[in-house]
Amino acid sequence: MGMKKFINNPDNLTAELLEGYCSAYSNKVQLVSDKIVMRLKPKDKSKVALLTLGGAGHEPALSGFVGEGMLDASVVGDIFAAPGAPKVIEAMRLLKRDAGILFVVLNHAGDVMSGNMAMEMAKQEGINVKMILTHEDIAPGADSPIENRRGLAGCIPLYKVAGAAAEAGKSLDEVYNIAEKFNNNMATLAVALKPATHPQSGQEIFTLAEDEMEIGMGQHGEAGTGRSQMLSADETAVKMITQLIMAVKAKKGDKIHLMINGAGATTQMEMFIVYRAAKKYVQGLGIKVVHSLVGEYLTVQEMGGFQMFVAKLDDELLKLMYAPADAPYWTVR
Amino acid sequence: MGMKKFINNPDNLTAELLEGYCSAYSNKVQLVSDKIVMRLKPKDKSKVALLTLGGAGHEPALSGFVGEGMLDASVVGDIFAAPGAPKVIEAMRLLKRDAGILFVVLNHAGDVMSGNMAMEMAKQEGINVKMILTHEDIAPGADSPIENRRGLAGCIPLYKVAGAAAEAGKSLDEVYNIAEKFNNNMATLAVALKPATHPQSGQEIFTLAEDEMEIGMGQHGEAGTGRSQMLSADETAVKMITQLIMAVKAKKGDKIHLMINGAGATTQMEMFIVYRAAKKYVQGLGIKVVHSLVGEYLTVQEMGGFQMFVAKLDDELLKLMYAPADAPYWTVR
Amino acid sequence: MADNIGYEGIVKLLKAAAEKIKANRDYLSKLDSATGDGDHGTAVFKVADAITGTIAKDNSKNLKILLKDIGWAAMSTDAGSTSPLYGSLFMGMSESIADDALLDCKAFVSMMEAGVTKLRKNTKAEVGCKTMIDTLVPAITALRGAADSGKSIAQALSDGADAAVKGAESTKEMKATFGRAKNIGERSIGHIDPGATSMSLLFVGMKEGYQNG
Amino acid sequence: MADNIGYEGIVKLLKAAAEKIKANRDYLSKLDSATGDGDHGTAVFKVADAITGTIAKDNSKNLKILLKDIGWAAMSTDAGSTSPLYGSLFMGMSESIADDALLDCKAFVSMMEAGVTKLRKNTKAEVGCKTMIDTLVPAITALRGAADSGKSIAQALSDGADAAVKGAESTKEMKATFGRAKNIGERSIGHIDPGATSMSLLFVGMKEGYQNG
Ligand SMILES: Nc1ncnc2c1ncn2[C@@H]1O[C@H](COP(=O)(O)OP(=O)(O)O)[C@@H](O)[C@H]1O
Ligand SMILES: Nc1ncnc2c1ncn2[C@@H]1O[C@H](COP(=O)(O)OP(=O)(O)O)[C@@H](O)[C@H]1O
Ligand SMILES: [Mg+2]
Ligand SMILES: [Mg+2]
Ligand SMILES: [Mg+2]
Ligand SMILES: [Mg+2]
Repeated sequence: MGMKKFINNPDNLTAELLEGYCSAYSNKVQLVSDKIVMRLKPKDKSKVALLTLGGAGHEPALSGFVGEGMLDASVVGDIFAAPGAPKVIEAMRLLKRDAGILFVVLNHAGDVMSGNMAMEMAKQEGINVKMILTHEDIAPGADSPIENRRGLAGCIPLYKVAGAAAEAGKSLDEVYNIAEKFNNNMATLAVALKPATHPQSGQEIFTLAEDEMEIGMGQHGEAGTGRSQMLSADETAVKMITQLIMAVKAKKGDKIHLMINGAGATTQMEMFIVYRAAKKYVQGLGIKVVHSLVGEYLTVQEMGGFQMFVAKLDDELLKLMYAPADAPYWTVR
Repeated sequence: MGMKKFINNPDNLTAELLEGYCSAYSNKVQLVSDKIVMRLKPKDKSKVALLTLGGAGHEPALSGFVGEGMLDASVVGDIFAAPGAPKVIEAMRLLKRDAGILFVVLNHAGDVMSGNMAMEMAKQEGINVKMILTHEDIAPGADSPIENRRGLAGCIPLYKVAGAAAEAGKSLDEVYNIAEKFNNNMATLAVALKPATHPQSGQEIFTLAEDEMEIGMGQHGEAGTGRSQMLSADETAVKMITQLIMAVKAKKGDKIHLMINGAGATTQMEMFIVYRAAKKYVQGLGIKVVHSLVGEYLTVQEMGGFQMFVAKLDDELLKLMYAPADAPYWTVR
Repeated sequence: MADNIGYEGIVKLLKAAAEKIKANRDYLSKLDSATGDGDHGTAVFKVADAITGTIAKDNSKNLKILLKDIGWAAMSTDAGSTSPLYGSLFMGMSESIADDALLDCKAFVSMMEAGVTKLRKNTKAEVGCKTMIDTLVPAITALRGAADSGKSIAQALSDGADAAVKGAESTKEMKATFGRAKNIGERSIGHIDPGATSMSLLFVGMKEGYQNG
Repeated sequence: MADNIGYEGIVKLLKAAAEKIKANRDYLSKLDSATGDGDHGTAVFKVADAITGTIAKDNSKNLKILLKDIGWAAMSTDAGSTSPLYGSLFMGMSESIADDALLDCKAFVSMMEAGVTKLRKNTKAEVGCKTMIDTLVPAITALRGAADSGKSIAQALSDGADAAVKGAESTKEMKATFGRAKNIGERSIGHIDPGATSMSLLFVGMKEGYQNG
């Protein structure tokens, strides 16, 4: 096995990772029932709770965003693999409240199946929960049916606005509507340069030639159809931002959030260079970048590449984006 | 050139990176005179200012930590290369105040030379500034003379405690003494698995065999003398933490800060697994981990590996560590 | 001798099927590397482990309960698409039978059908979409045909396994329209679907378990 | 013809030296890859660029000012250890001469000595530490020897260049005790020091600039 990683028994990866994470940030989060990461100090039961689910191996996502003003809990599966419905319903029971739960699911087959099953069980048990599906990948085309569009890093700023709305005491319908507004005005495009190694199988999750890159790569190295020769940072940025701006239909005078999310091995230096070019392009259209993030939020192990994310923001969303938060990997004073 | 990175003209790397960084976080930092990153809202002149210098290519370090409660400014050189004294003295002039400036320099030949020259000029100009040198690398041995011990990621938590002390209105001598206390009770050890590519020369900055790792690697791939076969995460962690605990002479009942700083390509998953093992070992000695950080703070492009950092904390330092901060890459509520 | 199968018989089938799947872990992950994310072997291994683990610690000796517990355990494996799909197969089987079920060939086939029906509630995939449905539909059709023409359980399992294997092979020429493989579109053609393959191993394992039992 | 050198002459020497260094950019980085961080070529290229750039835009026609400006520009290149070391060499040269300097061989050598003295204020490195000091010390000694024995500036530059080259080569067998190369200890043996090499190119370039001037 040619894999060079700091791991022990590959079967214990997720357990060890969650133990490490929750103990490193024991002032903010706690591990409940093996696979559920919860806020250390739960929010008041009168407020809507925010729940998500997803595979591990994308750190700091998703559990890195459990905390005041963001998620109340995340249910973690195995590496790149959704958790089963039983754990999800367990988390729903823990969060159960009259105010209700907003349940954020990223559009990946396994996540959606577990999510749907858990929703069915919740209904039977009388748990008040509404599900929202993120599907902002525009690689298959922005007009492509929802089931073809993956949920990528956009979930994370979505947790932020929904979490802030919940923290502000809004009702489940209100929080849902805010999240849906964000959801319907966001778009992501990923680009890959170098593969990651699956930490359990030891295999590279895709291959790219020495001079190739791929725009439209999925979250786990699922190849898309956008292979091309390596482009410069500026060319890559402009190619991606053009499509993203079209997808969210932003126009002169609009305000956007712009995020560059590193896949793992791509440096922040590169991300800033790309960010710079994308922002310049956007400003050239008379669109204002009013909130930005550059860093690793949702990674794919040590894959080389990044996701570029755009969301149109109105004043309500912008305010929620800047509202206080205290998750291990997203803190706002 | 076999390098696969999102860049444009390699000569413009630092300029583009700083433009991107300061524009992404324009609510917190600003770029002054090309290479000086300063707080957007300067702190009151009655308080001690904190200044640092260093090469680029280690993002988010060092400029990522300019902000309320941390650095007032950082002077940036080129990739892996210290800025020259002229820029440093310029920054000192900008920060000049009766309360004084604490100037943090990492022990690398170029940084120290520029730092010393700038100090000499400052003296001639009557600028009140005290220099502190970080040198916490224990690869050459914890008892090895200071000039042999490199300044690694330990500067970043040092900015935190010194910055918090300055923000609290302490005098230059007090801030200096607090920083020195931290400085004299910290230790770092780095391990490397995979080389980074120098983004200007396109060359790998070192080579390691397929099954080799190296404990004691420097910040720019300067090889040390600790090559060995790949070890498991737990073995690596225990080997490193043992030396670090000895270096800081921590004993039963002591409190420490424990940081795992990713080099670039090593995943947070791995860092959490390593953190877990190190913490377990420390706890076994009856030592308490009272503050932790796991993430990328000072990177070496896309190098695979991490730095493990330990600092003994007393109550004063612990309080400063948890004090509010608002830098782009270190925020405390 | 009455051609019936009950708790002990099903346990034998499932144990053999689980072992069959476990033995093909790496092969299945390799198939998934070509069209998906390379983890189907790991995923379905965990499901197989859930089957044998649940059998090992079952005290009920009640087929309905055993199948429900297997379904729940399979669902709990955190194995992406695989856990809900396999999990609901067993849940559906459990829900369709009585507590003290002793099944003749027709009843056995009905139980399998109920499992597949429940599994299909998770997905809109049809035959031709390059998923495990391409194995399940012909396998169940063969089982039903055998039962309706009065064949033995052994013969039905054999017919089912043959159809399952053919079904899995048929995915090779298909273009994926479901699951991760859909993302690579045309490039999925020429690769056998991993989920269809693991599902065919389940049927082959059951057949062999019955024969060797 | 008086054996003197002034503004125009020094400009000629420095231009040639800068070109020499620029032409060896990749070679110098390669040397640094073996023992350091692989950027000395880039670093010293920038210093060379600072030299030619400052010369190009100099209006003073005053050697003292020119050398000071070169020193400041070299220091401003953000090139790790190289900018302060090269920068202070020129600063030291400037500080040692008068505004309207026209230098005979001895005065020229004194100016060079002053530069080296200033450079050495940055570092405790001595001969044998595998740094640019291993080039500078023998080069300056040769210059001084030539001047003291009444040789011409041309001859002094030629002696200095020869000694510089030999000094740089001598670093090959040394174990580094300064700079980044120190970190690899014994493994530095067998590699020529990049800074010693670039410094020898400066002396060779000056010699050639004088000869061809
Ligand atoms: N929507 C779906 N409907 C039917 N089968 C599916 C669907 N999605 C995936 N599959 C099956 O699951 C298999 C992949 O399983 P696995 O690799 O464990 O899951 P994941 O895609 O989450 O990594 C596919 O080969 C396919 O047979
Ligand atoms: N402390 C020192 N004293 C003298 N020369 C030094 C010292 N440190 C480095 N050098 C010289 O600088 C050269 C390296 O320059 P360069 O690669 O540009 O700097 P850096 O080490 O900062 O990358 C070395 O080969 C050596 O000759
Ligand atoms: Mg998967
Ligand atoms: Mg350097
Ligand atoms: Mg898979
Ligand atoms: Mg160097």
